[in-house]
Amino acid sequence: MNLPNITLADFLPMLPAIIMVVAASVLLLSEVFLSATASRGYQAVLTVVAAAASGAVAVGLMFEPPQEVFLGFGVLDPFSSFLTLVVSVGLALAALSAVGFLRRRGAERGEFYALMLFASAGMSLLAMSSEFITIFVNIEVLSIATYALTAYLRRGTRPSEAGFKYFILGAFSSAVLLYGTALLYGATGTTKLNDMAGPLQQALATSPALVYVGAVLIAAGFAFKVAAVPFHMWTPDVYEGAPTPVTALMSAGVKAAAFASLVRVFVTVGKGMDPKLPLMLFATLALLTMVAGNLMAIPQRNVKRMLAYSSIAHAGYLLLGVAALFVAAPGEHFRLLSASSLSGGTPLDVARSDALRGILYYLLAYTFSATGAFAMVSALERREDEEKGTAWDLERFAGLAQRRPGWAFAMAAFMLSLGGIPPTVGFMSKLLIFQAAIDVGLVGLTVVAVLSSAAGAYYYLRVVVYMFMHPIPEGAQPLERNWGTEAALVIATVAVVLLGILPGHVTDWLAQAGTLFGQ
Amino acid sequence: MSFFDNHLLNVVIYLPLVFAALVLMLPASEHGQVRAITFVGMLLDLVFGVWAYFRFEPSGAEFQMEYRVPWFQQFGMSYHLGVDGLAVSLLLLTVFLGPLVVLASTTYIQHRIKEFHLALLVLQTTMLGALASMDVLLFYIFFEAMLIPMYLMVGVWGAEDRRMAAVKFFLYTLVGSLLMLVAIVAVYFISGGPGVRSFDYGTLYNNLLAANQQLAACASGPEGACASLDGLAATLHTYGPWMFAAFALAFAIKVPMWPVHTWLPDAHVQAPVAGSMILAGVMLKMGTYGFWRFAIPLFPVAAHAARPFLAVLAVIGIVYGALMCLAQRDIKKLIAYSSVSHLGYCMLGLLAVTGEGATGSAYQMLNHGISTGALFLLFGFLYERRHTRLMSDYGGIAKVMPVFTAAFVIITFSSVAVPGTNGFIGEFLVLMGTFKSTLPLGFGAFATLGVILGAAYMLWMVQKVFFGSITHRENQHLRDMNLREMLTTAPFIVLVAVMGLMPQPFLDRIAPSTDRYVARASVGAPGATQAKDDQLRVEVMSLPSTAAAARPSVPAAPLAARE
Amino acid sequence: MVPITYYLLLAAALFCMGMFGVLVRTNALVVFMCVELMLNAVNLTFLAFARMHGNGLGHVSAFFVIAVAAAEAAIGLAIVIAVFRSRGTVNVDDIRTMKH
Amino acid sequence: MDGTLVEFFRTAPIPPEVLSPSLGLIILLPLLGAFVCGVFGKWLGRANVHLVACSAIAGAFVLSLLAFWATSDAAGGRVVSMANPFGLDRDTIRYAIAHDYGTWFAAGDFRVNFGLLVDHLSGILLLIITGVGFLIHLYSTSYMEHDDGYWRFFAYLNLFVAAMLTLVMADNLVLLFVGWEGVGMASYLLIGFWYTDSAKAWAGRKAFVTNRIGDFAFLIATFLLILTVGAFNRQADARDYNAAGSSRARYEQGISQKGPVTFKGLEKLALALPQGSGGAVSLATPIESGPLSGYTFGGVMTATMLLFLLGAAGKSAQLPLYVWLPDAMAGPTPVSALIHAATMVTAGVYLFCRMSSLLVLSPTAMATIAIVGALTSLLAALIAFAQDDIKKVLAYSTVSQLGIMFMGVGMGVFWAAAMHLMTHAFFKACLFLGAGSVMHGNGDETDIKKLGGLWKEMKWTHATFLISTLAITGIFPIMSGFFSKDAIFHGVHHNHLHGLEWVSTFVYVLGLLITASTAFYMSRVYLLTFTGKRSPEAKLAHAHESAWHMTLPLVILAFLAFATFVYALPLMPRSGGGTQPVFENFLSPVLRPAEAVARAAETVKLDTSSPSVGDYAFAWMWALLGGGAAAFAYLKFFPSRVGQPVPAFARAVRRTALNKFYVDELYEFILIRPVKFVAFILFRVVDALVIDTVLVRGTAYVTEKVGLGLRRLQTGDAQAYAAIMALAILGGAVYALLQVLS
Repeated sequence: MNLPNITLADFLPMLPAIIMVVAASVLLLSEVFLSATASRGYQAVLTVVAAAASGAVAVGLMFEPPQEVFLGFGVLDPFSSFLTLVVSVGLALAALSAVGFLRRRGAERGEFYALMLFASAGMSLLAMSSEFITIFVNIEVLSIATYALTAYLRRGTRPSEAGFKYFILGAFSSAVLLYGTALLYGATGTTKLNDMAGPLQQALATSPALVYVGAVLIAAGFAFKVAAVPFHMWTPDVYEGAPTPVTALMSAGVKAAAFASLVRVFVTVGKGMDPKLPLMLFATLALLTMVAGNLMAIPQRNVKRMLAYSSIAHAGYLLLGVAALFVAAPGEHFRLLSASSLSGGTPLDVARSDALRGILYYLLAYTFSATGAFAMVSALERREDEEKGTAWDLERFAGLAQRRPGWAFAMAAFMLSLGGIPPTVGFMSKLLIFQAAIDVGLVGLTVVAVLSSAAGAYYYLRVVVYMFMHPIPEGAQPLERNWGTEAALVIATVAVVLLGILPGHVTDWLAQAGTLFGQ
Repeated sequence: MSFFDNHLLNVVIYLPLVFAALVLMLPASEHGQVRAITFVGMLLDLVFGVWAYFRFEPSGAEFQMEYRVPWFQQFGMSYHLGVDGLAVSLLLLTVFLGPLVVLASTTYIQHRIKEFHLALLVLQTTMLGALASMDVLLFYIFFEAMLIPMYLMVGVWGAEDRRMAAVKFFLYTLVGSLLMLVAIVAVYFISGGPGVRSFDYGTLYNNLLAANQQLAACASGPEGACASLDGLAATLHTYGPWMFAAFALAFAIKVPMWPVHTWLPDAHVQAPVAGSMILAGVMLKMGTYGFWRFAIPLFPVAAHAARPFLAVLAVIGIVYGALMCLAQRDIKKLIAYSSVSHLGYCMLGLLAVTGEGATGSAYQMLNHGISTGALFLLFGFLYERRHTRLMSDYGGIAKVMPVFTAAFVIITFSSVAVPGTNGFIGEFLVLMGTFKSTLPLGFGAFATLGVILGAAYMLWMVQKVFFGSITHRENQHLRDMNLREMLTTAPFIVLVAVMGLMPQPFLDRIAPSTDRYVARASVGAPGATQAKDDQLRVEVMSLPSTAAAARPSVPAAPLAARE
Repeated sequence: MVPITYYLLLAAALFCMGMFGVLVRTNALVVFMCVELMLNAVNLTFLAFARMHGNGLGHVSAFFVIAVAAAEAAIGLAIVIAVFRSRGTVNVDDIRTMKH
Repeated sequence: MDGTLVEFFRTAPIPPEVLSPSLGLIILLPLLGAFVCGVFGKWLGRANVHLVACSAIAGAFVLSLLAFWATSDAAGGRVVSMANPFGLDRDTIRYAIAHDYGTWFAAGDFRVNFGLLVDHLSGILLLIITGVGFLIHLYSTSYMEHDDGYWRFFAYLNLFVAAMLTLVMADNLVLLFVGWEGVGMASYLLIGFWYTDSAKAWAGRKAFVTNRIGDFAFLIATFLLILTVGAFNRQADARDYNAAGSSRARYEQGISQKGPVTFKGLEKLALALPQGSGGAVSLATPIESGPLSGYTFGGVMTATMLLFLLGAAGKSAQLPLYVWLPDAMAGPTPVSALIHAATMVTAGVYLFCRMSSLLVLSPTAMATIAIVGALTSLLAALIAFAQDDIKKVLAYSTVSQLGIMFMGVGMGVFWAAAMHLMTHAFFKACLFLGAGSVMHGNGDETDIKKLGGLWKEMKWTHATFLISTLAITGIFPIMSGFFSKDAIFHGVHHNHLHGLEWVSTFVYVLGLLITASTAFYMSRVYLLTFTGKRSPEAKLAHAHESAWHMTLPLVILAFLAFATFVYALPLMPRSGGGTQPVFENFLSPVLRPAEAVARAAETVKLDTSSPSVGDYAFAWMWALLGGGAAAFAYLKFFPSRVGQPVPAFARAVRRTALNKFYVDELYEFILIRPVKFVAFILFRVVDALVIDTVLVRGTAYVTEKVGLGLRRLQTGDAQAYAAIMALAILGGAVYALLQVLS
């Protein structure tokens, strides 16, 4: 029986994940020796340091040539490394915003950060995985951690309810995903993405139904993780019920990792099959998600919930980019869902790599904007109001500009960025996605996208209106400051503005990362 | 010196931002200092702006004081500044209004003074940037960013109904410009394959030029002659109208043209005096400027096809706006609707596509900035004293505020285009251009009706506000303008006279851009005398590096897919 | 010998049953068990195909699925307990305070 | 006459070439005065303001005198002359001085220059404006002595004079338009001078807006002319230019130097258009290209002239736009005298004299002008019958007199019209100032019914008023008014418009009626005001004569009103043999092109005969008739019937006339109300409801409602969520299978 030769080199790519796991274990172990009253300031610091370290490593790895690791169960390429970077950013910001959050609730425990780290490790690995079982396992790693995080706060009915919904539906969807995997395995006889292309072609001839249904099921499984309409319905409830820092991590990291895996799977698998199917799948999902997400966010007065819907809407824009990956040949006439001949004669591979860049940049942009926004929310909410559900009411933002100009400015920056208004990173990233979509000729979808984002601007602006144009409500409790939150805000704001004006090196990395699926 | 050769425009644009940083460092309680610093900043900016205006050589290249560096290259963008005659004139107008706006707000703005001045300075930067940017996306970025400070200005320091007005203003403008964004990106892609295309105005225009000419040729040809087109021309034939529509909508909302004008009255009425002044003075011009610079030259054929329609809208705007004024009770609303009417003249002059019309339109942009800006300024003074906008609450003001009345009446005459004031030159040229143009005579005739209605409503308002006997006790002891207010008003009155009696220096700078605009717009007009390509093409500096245009990213070797 | 299609159909049927269970049962625990049922249907499919292809991947997968299912069960039961703590019932229909 | 005297008059004290560069000063002085009075007047104090204002006008007068003198300069037998920029080298403009201050504005291939031109026509007007203007300033120093707004008043007055001077000295249409609107603006300010009385302010606005209607037509006409010039340049050939004494090269050079709307250039156009030249372009030629393509040159010219008529009707208070003038009497009386009698209102007549050469190209337009003038004149006269406000009567008589001038212009008797313009300036100014003096002396009483018997108390005023009355009525023939008016009627009678011969007779008959009625109502005013015994309900028991500042101008004006009749006497040799009136001869340099065009185009048959004694007698008879009737009515008839009831029909007629035949009401009803109503409806329905509420807010509303609807799907029930997911998966699977099957 010959053992597969796994060398140390195979572990190098996992370094970011390893760092996170080690840090998590340290936290768990150290927690054991702490008295209930001991100061736990170090935990957040450790988490942030770990995140920073893994982020740095990821940046380093970004310049490694693409290579298979673990016999092709994983892949190290700029794409995955960039995703790891995104995840570590999300993790760091979420951890920072957790400091004050937990302290106010007296719920500082090592597990919390440990779970965050585990989840992030799972995400980083998911981005690398290129084999279905690995993908499934990593999805579960990050999911299980986040289930636990969601229900972390034991006080009140909301966390447990959110946890329950998330868990049931999550398990349900991963079962669906798994079933799809099984079908594909049945059609091809392998679960490694890179080996699949060839067998798929034969399978399409012999048993196409397996392939197609399998693909649909897998797509559904991912659609749940990225909260695409109509698989989005858990999102508002879970986002609302989960502790805000966790929500931040979910909206940023989970989404990013899921998208990474989704793209990796379908681009590789898609090589085998007729691209029409994935195009239609993702175009439809994108359309529904953009429109519904924005429309449903409009009536929300609960900012946290509004942000949940907005994260759905953003998934829609990302899906637009994904759909752009599967345009084979532009059609003659203008269609809503498929491509029209407006494309600029760019070679499709170039266009696709542009689309990938767009997606990646968008993920980074969204991570900064969303985690920043959630950090803001967590800084403003008070536990007493949670049961009443008023903890996140727009009123909490009224007059913020007079009470804490800095915070108001930061929040305004996040809102504008989420709304895609220049000169913020939100605009740049939207621009890149739209650019890619138009390049391949998805003009109809893009028009829908811009119109719905105009509708989106309405509810983002409403927050700004409350912060800047409403008077301070009487009897407003003082807002205590907290180094973690403020650090998170500063980092996020600087990034949002800076990346909006000077994309700088990031775009060069993207130029690398985006070329992964060149053809 | 050599520094200013390259960076003069940068200085003009970012000086307000620098001062914004200074203001940011001041404690919010230091109102006096905040105001002083802002004022100094604006003044300094005015100095540099004037310098730029005089550096501009009417006989020189089309775009001058250019500055271009690579920026966000993989996506075909570069940081490219430059001004032509029109841009530099509007730039002058903007920096001219700057300090006056600060002065006008010294007593009007009483709360959150620091934030206000920050907004003011940032707004200045964005407007100047939009005027000077030569990269379409850069323009778009400034064009959008402009909304934010103005939105805050209306929404925070506005009147009772300010939030509604602010949001309405923002969304209204946003919808249009987002569609334009799609069109911009689309035109960027069709303008050429990877490597040759770029968002730079020059590249974009030159890439489209040949196709536009083909298209124009076949459009004037027999029925279905355009079916045989191929390549870029065919794409333009199919999608050009849509792209033009997107551009036109965005700018028409900004102008605003009838029927997408309804954000303007609300915004104007609710905005503080500074907001109204800037909105009327500069921001509306962004719309006409956009038509002049982007919408019409890039899609001459579609523009030519849409010309009658747009011209009708413009004329409707002129007459309709004037009629609206007759139905107003609210003074600010009246002035706002008068803007609709005046901007109608600008649009008509543009669409006439004659030297006179375009020049008149450009000049009318400046005039409107000055006369309407001054009207809002003066009414602001009145509003500070009485806090009401209804004509019926005034009456007989002339008795207690003679100097104010004199100033207001002078500006009124400028606004109704009495010869000898700046307004006359613009309106006369626009109307003559319209008559000379290929538009039917009726357009000119109807537009000229505005001359009558303009006098009717402005004098009606003056009558109601200033003349007659004092009907309200509150008005009996209004104090006349103080020194500060006079100093703020004086520049406007001086300019009214100067621009009315000696317009030539201003026209000289506008003239070269006018000729080029007319040449480029008439590319789409079959039968019109076509200028030679070397006059049509946009000559701009190229990037120092060769990477001016979007590099196609070479796909790296994909992971071996082992079969 | 039994053709593979039967296994597959059986698995599909199981899967659908699990799915419907998830949709209709009211007791949280039962719902959770239905999810497990779906997972097992997947396992069956994997094994059937493994048999068809004659390679071990299917078996490996099945093992992984079982392992992960155990982990899920742990966390899931914990959550259900938390729910029960907070509201004294595990009836799915009652767990709907957050909506719209 | 003595040769040396002639020599003296023919040598300008300041030679033309020296003077012409400073023509601008004539405008600048009053402008400066206006600026000083307006800005510093408050601090300067009354006396200084008077000094500044009057000396500004005086200076302007002196300069005008010199300029006028220079225009007739023939030192050393060499008549003053200058090269015509539009003509060939030998083609010179004689009896005129001009100076071009360079470009005002230029765009495309259009340009306008600050070009000033003084020839005999504008020279006369310069003298009238500055001369009468000075007298009225002098008069005002006393008339406004009790008003605190004196500095504003004199600022406005100076401003007006400056604008009026611009109007007459402009050598192109656009610059003329500056003055044209400038005077309108000044009159707006002056009519509303006492703005605290909102009725007066409204009158000012009414005047301005009504004038704007005219200006609207004026602008369009200007544009049409510009287009015509362009079309002409495109189509004309050498012969056309030759006929105009020019060449393409010179003509285009002239246009590029001085712009298309210069009067000299238009004159050339007029000379080239008649058929006689045999060139490519004539009145009947259709325009080939450009916006006007399809219309003939003649047609365009007619349209242009009719539009100018509307413009002139606005400024000169003719039908249908005369309504503002009576209300304009709200202004101080000196203003009425200067603006609404002597100068501004005659701008229309000046305009047509200035463009006579173009006007004679279109008989239709001329006929229209003549008829409009005649009708206006008659209507105004009838209204004047019943007015009791002395200023109102004078206002309507002004309208009527302007109508007479228009008749003259319309029938091609430009010189007579110009002369009547001048004489009218004198006697009407005198009448107004007289009325002002009456009011001044009677506590601002304007109702002639409440005056009477003033001849004892206000001797000077009475005497001058009498003279001017005689002058305007022509009851006593040896008066300027009689001659100038009769010159017009004579011309009207004997000139014939091609194809419209009936017009001359028609207009002539109306003219006789007008003569009679003028005589009637003017005599009425005079009799009621000055003769008889003082009315019981007079404000003051005893009127007092005004100060010398006021009487002196009266005397001078009265003298002029009498003396200027000499200009109408046929003393000068006519070029074609025979004699011609002095004034005609004097204006001939200006009007000769018109005659040439008329001759070439055969549109008007200009008659050169001078009226015989018989004609004079006939005209006189009509005047006497009117005067006699008035005398009988107001000396005998009414006094005898005091207290007896007035017959119903008489009262009805009187009421109608008193209410100006309800014309204002008519306008209110058919014009102003509808516009306001439409504006209101558009605002409420289209703007507020349809666009803003339905479309704009509607979109937002619908969006939000849809959002709310979708939100309802979010039931919070995990199983529902799962169900939806399941359905979606099912749908996807089905789609996939369909793909497989297809």
